Amino acid sequence: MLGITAVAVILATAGCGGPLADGGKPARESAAGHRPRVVATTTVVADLVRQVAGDRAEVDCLMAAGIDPHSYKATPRDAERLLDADLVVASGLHLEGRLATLLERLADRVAVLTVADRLPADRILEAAGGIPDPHVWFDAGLWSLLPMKVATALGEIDPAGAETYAARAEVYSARLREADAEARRRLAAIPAGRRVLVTAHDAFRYFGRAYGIEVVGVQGTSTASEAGLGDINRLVELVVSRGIPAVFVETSVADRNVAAIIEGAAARGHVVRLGGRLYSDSLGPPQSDGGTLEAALATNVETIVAALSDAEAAR
Amino acid sequence: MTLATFGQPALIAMAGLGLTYNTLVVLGGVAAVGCGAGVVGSLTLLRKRPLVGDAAAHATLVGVAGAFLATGRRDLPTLLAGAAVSAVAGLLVLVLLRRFTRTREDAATAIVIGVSFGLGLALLGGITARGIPGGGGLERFLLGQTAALTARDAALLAVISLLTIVIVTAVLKELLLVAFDPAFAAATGWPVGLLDAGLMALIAVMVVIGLPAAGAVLVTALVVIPPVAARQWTDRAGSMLVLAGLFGLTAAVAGVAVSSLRSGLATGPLVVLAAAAICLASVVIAPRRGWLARRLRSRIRGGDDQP
Amino acid sequence: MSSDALALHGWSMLTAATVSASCALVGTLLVVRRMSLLGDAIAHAVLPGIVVGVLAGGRLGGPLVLAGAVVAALMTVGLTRGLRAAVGLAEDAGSGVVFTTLFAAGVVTVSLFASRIDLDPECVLFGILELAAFDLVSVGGVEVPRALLTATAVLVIVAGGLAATWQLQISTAFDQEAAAAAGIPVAVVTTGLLSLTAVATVAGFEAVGAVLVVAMLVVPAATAELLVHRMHQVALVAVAVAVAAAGLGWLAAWRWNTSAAGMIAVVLGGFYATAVVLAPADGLLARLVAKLALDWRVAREDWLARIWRAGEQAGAAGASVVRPRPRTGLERAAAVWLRLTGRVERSAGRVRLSKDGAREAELVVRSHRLWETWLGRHADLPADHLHPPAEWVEHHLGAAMRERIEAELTAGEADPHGREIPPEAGRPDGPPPVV
Amino acid sequence: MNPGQQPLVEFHDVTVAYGRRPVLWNIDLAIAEPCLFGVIGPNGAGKSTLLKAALGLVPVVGGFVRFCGRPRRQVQGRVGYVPQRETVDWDFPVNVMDVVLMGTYGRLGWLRWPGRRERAVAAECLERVGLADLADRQIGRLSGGQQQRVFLARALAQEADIYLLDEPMAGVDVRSQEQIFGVLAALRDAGRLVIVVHHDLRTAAEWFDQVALIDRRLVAAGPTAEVLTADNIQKTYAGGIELLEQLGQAVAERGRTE
Repeated sequence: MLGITAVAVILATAGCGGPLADGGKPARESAAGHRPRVVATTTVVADLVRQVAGDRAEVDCLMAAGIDPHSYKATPRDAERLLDADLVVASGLHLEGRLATLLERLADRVAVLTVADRLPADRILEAAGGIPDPHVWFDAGLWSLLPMKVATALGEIDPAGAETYAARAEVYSARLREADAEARRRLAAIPAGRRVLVTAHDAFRYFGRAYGIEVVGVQGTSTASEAGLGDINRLVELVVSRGIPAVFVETSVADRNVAAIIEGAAARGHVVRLGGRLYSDSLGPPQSDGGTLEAALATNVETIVAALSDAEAAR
Repeated sequence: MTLATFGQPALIAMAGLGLTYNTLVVLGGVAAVGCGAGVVGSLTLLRKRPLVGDAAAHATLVGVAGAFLATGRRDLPTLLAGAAVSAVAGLLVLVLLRRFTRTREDAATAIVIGVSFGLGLALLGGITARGIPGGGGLERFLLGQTAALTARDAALLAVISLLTIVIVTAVLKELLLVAFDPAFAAATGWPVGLLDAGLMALIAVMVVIGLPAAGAVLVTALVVIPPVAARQWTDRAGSMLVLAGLFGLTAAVAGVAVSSLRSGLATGPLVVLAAAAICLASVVIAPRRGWLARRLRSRIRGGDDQP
Repeated sequence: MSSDALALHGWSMLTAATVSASCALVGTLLVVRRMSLLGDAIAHAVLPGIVVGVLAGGRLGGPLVLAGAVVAALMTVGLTRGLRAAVGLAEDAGSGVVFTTLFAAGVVTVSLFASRIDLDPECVLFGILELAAFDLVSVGGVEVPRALLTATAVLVIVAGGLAATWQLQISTAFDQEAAAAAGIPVAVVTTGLLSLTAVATVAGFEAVGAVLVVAMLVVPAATAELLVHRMHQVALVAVAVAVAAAGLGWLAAWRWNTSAAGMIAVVLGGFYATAVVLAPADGLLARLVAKLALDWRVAREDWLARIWRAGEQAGAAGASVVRPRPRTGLERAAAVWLRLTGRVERSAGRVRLSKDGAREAELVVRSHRLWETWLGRHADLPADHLHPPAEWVEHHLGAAMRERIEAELTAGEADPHGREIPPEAGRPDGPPPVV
Repeated sequence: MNPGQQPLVEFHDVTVAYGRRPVLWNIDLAIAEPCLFGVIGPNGAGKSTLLKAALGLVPVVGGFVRFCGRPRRQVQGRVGYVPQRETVDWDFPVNVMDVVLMGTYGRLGWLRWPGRRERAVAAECLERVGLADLADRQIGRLSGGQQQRVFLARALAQEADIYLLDEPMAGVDVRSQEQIFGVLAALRDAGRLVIVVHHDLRTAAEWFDQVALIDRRLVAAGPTAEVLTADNIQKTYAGGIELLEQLGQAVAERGRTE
C-alpha cells in the first residue's frame, strides 16, 4: 500500500505541470504576447492596479470579493500565484496579517510594491497602541497619490509601457481627486450633529478624517480579536446618548456585533436603523455597485448620506 | 423581538443596577449555556469520557462550513443546525471506531478531533479561496462572539439549555446507573448502548449551543471545568449536577461582569477563566476532597491518605 | 510551471513531510501509552507561551517563541499531573481543565495586548505552511525555507532522542510497573518523551496549526497499528504514512485550491479509513472475506461429509437410505461447485465421491467423531448433546489437533455412537459405497 | 413460579467466544430446584464468563440459556446480579443507600424515582447485610467487605427469584464472608436459587448444596458431595485445559487466515 502511495506521490508531482498550465489561468507566454503578470493582495489594491495598467497587464487578485483580509489564509495555489508574478502589489501596514511579513521576504525574488508604505508618513493614522491604521483607501484624496507609484512600479517590469502607465495614472489620479471632492460635497449635506459613523470594525478612520465624520468601530482596526461586552456597551451608550439614527455593517465582516448594538439601543428606547452595508476591507464583485474603489466610495457615501440625513429615522 | 416589549420597569431596574440591556442578554444566554453544559458535562465526567465534548466541538466546524455551502445562509440557527449534524456525526464515528477497530479510545477521540477539524478547515479554505459571497466571518465561530448575542440568540440558547436539563433530569436515574455500573445496568435490562448514545447526543447539542457563547475551543471548558469543580464539594451525584450547573452559571455571570467593565476584554475566555478560578479554589479548599484537607489528614494520620 | 513554483511545491511538501515525520515518531509512543489526547492539550495550551514569547520581543518561528511554547506545553503536562496528585483527578479530565484554561488565558492576553503585538489567537490554530517557501535563508549557498530548517532540526532532535532511548521507551510503554521494577527510570523516560512531544508539536503548529498537529501525532500511528504489530515497524510505517499524507495533502490542496493543512489532515483521515477497511489481518474487508471463506469451506465440507455418511449408512443398511439434499443456498452452491470440480460424481441419479472428495470428507468425519469422543470423556454432556458442538468443531481441527486428541484416546476406539473413527491416513478399503 | 416444571436455569450447549476465540465450550447444565449452587474452577476457567453469558453481557455463539424455560429478556426482573467488586469506580459520588436503591430501578422502569416503598425495601436489605448504620456513607469510604455487602444488598433489593453472584467472597474478610454466606443461605431457605462463582475449593464443600466444576468445559455438576471427588477435582484443575486452549487458538487462527 505504501509503495502505491509513493508512486502516486511521484506521479502526481510529475504531473503538476499539466493541470497547472491549462488550469484556470493562462500561462505567462500565452495569447496576448508578454503581458506582465501582477498579483494584488486585496480587491482594493487590485482595482488600483487595474485602473493604472488597463489592458497592458494581467491583474490577478489574491483575495476574492467579500473576504476579510485580516483573516485571509493562503492556499498552495495562492502561493504559486505570488511566486509566478512579475509584480506583487500589497496594501501594507499589516492589513494582510502574516502574509505581509512574508511578502517582505518575497521581495528578494519578485518585485513587491506595498502601496501604503509609499504614502507620506505624516498622513498615516495611528490606531490604539501606536500601530498604524491600514485602511487608507477611502480617503480618495490620499489614495490619489498612489496611481503614480503604481505606474512607476509597472514601468520597471514593463519599460515599454511606462508612458502608457504614467498617462493612465495621471487620469486616474484626477478622477480620484474629483471623487474626493464629490464625496466631501455630498457628505456635507448631513447635519453636523449626526455625522457619526458606527461600524463593525474601525475601517473608516481615514474616511472620517477626510470628510469630517466621526468614526466609531465595535472592534479595533483588526477583526482578528473578539469584541468584548465592554465594547458593545460603550457603543450602545454612544448611540443612545448622541441620538445616532443609523449604524452600518460591512460586506466582509460578520454583522452580529452590529445587530447586538441595534437591539441594545432599542431596549433603551432609541430606534437606530441598520443604515446599510458598506464596502470596507473588500470591494464588491466586478460590475456590482462596489466593483471599483470609485464606485464603492460613491455607494458608501450614498448609503451614509441616506441613512444619516433621513429625518424620519432620526426620530 | 426585543426585551423592550416586556416592559419599561424591568429595564429601569436593570439600569439602576448598572446593567445594560446587552449585558443582560449576554448574561442570560451564557448563564443558560454554562448551567446546561455543567449539568451534561457532569454526566460525561462520571461516565469517564470528559473529552467527547472536545471531539464534538471540533467536529462542528465541518457542519458550519457545510451548512453555509448547502444553504448559502449564515444566520445562527442554520449554522447551528449544521454544527449539530456534524457534531453528532463525529461522535457516531467515534462510537463506530470504538466498536469495530482496535484503535484505543483516546486515539479514536484524537483522530475525530484532528481529521474533522482538518476537513472543516479545508472546506472553509475552499470557501474563502473561491470568494463565495457571505463566506466571510464563518471561522469566527471558532472563538465565539459572546458579546454579540442578541435576544433571539439568547432565547434560543436558553430554551435548548433548559430542554437539555429537563431531559437529563428525566433520565438521570438511568444515566447515573449506566455511568456507575454499566454491567449491572445491562444485566437488569437497561439499554446501555441507547442511553450512552443519548448522552452523546446531549453533549453534542450542548457543545453546539456553546459555540456562539464561547467558541469551539472554549466550549470544551464549559463542559469539563464546572463538573470537576463540583465533584470536589460533594459525594452525591445529584448535588454534583446541581453544583456544576451553579458553577457554570456563576462563571458565566462573573466572566460577563468582568468583560463589561472595560472595553477590549473578550467575554468568552473570561467566562472560562472564571470557571477555572472556581475550579482552582475547589481543588484547594474543598472540605475532605480538597488538597488542603488531604494534606491536613495525611499530616494527622502520618502520611496515610487512604480512608 | 515555472521553476519557482516547482521549488515552492517541493519545499512546502518537504517541510510538511519533515514536520509530519517528527510528529508521527513521538505519536507512535503516545498512542501506545494512551496519551493521544496530550497532543490536543498541548496544541491549545501553548498559546499563552507564544504570547509571552512575542511580548518579550520574539517573533513567530523564532527561538524565544519556541521556548515559550515548549515551556507552556510542559506546564500543561505538569499541571495535569499535579491535579492528579493533589486531588486524584483522572488525567483526561485534568488535561481538559488545564488546556482550556491556558488557552483562555492566552486569548485574554492577546485581547489585552492586541494593540502591541501582531498576533491573533488563530495563529495557533492555523499554520503558514503555504507561505513557508517565501521565507528563505541561505545554507551553504542553497536557499532553504526557514521553516524547513526548524523542522529538520526538530526531526533530528526527536529521531535522535527516540533512537537513543528506544528500548527504554518501549519497555516503559509496554508495562510501566515492570519497567520500574527492572530499574528503568520511568519518570525520566516519560519526561523525555513529553519534552520531545512538546518540541515536535510546537514545530508542527508553526507549519500546519495546532489542531492539525493532533491529527499528525495520532493518525499515522493509529493507522500503522492496524497494519503492523511490532513497535519499530509501527514507527516506520507511521513515518511513511505521515510523509505520504503530507505530500498528497499538499497536492490535493493545490488541486482543489484550499487549505493545505486541512487537506493533509483529511488525507491522513483517508489513510486511516483505508487501513480500517483494508488492513490485511484486522481490516473490515479481511474479516468479511474470512467469514465468507469460512462459510464457504464449511458448506463444502458439510456437503462432502453428508454424502460420505450417507454412503457409510448405505453400506451398513444395504443401500436403502435417503439421498442427502443440500440444506442451504450456500450448500447447494457448494454441491454444484464440488460436482464441477469433480469431487462429487453423479451418474444415473446416483452420487458418489471421487477419491479426493472421499478423502476430504473422511477427515471432516474423523474430526467430528474424534471431538465427540473426547468431549464425551472430558465434559459432563449427555450423549445426545455431543453432536452439535462437534458439528461446529469439525471444521476447525487441523491435522495436529486431531493427532493430539487421538493420542488421548484408546487406540481403535469408536465414537460415543459406536461408529468407526476413520484413520488419518484414510480407510484402507476405500470410499464408502455409492448412494 | 414454575408451573411447567422447567428447570430454574438451563444452559443448553452454551459456547462463548471473545472475539473469535472460544473460552467456554459446550456448557450443558440445568438447575431444577432452589439451592445454593457453587460454580467452581481455577482462575481463567470461564466462571465469570458463564454468569455474563447467562445475563446476556457477552454474546453466546452456540446454544442458549433459559430461565424457567424462557429467554432472559422475559424474566429480567427476576434475576438478581452481583458483579465483581473491581468492575466499578468506588470513587463515584453515590452513597450506600443510592447504590442499594439501584436494585429497585428495574421494577420502577423509566421516569419514576424510588419512593417511600423502595426506600423501605432498600433499608431492609441494608439491615440484612448488616450495613444499616452506613446508609449515608460514600461508597469509597467502605472496606472491601462492606463494599461487597452493598452490592449484595443491591441485588436483594431487586427482590429476584434467582441470584447470580460473581466472586462475592474475593478479597473479603472472614467476618464479611460469613455474613454474606448467612444472607445467601437465608435466601435459599426462602426458596430462591443462588448461583455463586467461587474459586476456593475448601469453603465450597461446606457452603454449597450443589456445585458445578468448570474449566472451559463443564467437568461435573450435581450435589456437592458427589461432584467434589478427587478425580473430578483433578480433571478440573489439571486436565484437558491445554487442548482446549490450543483449540481456541486454532479456531481464532483459522478464522483469521482463511
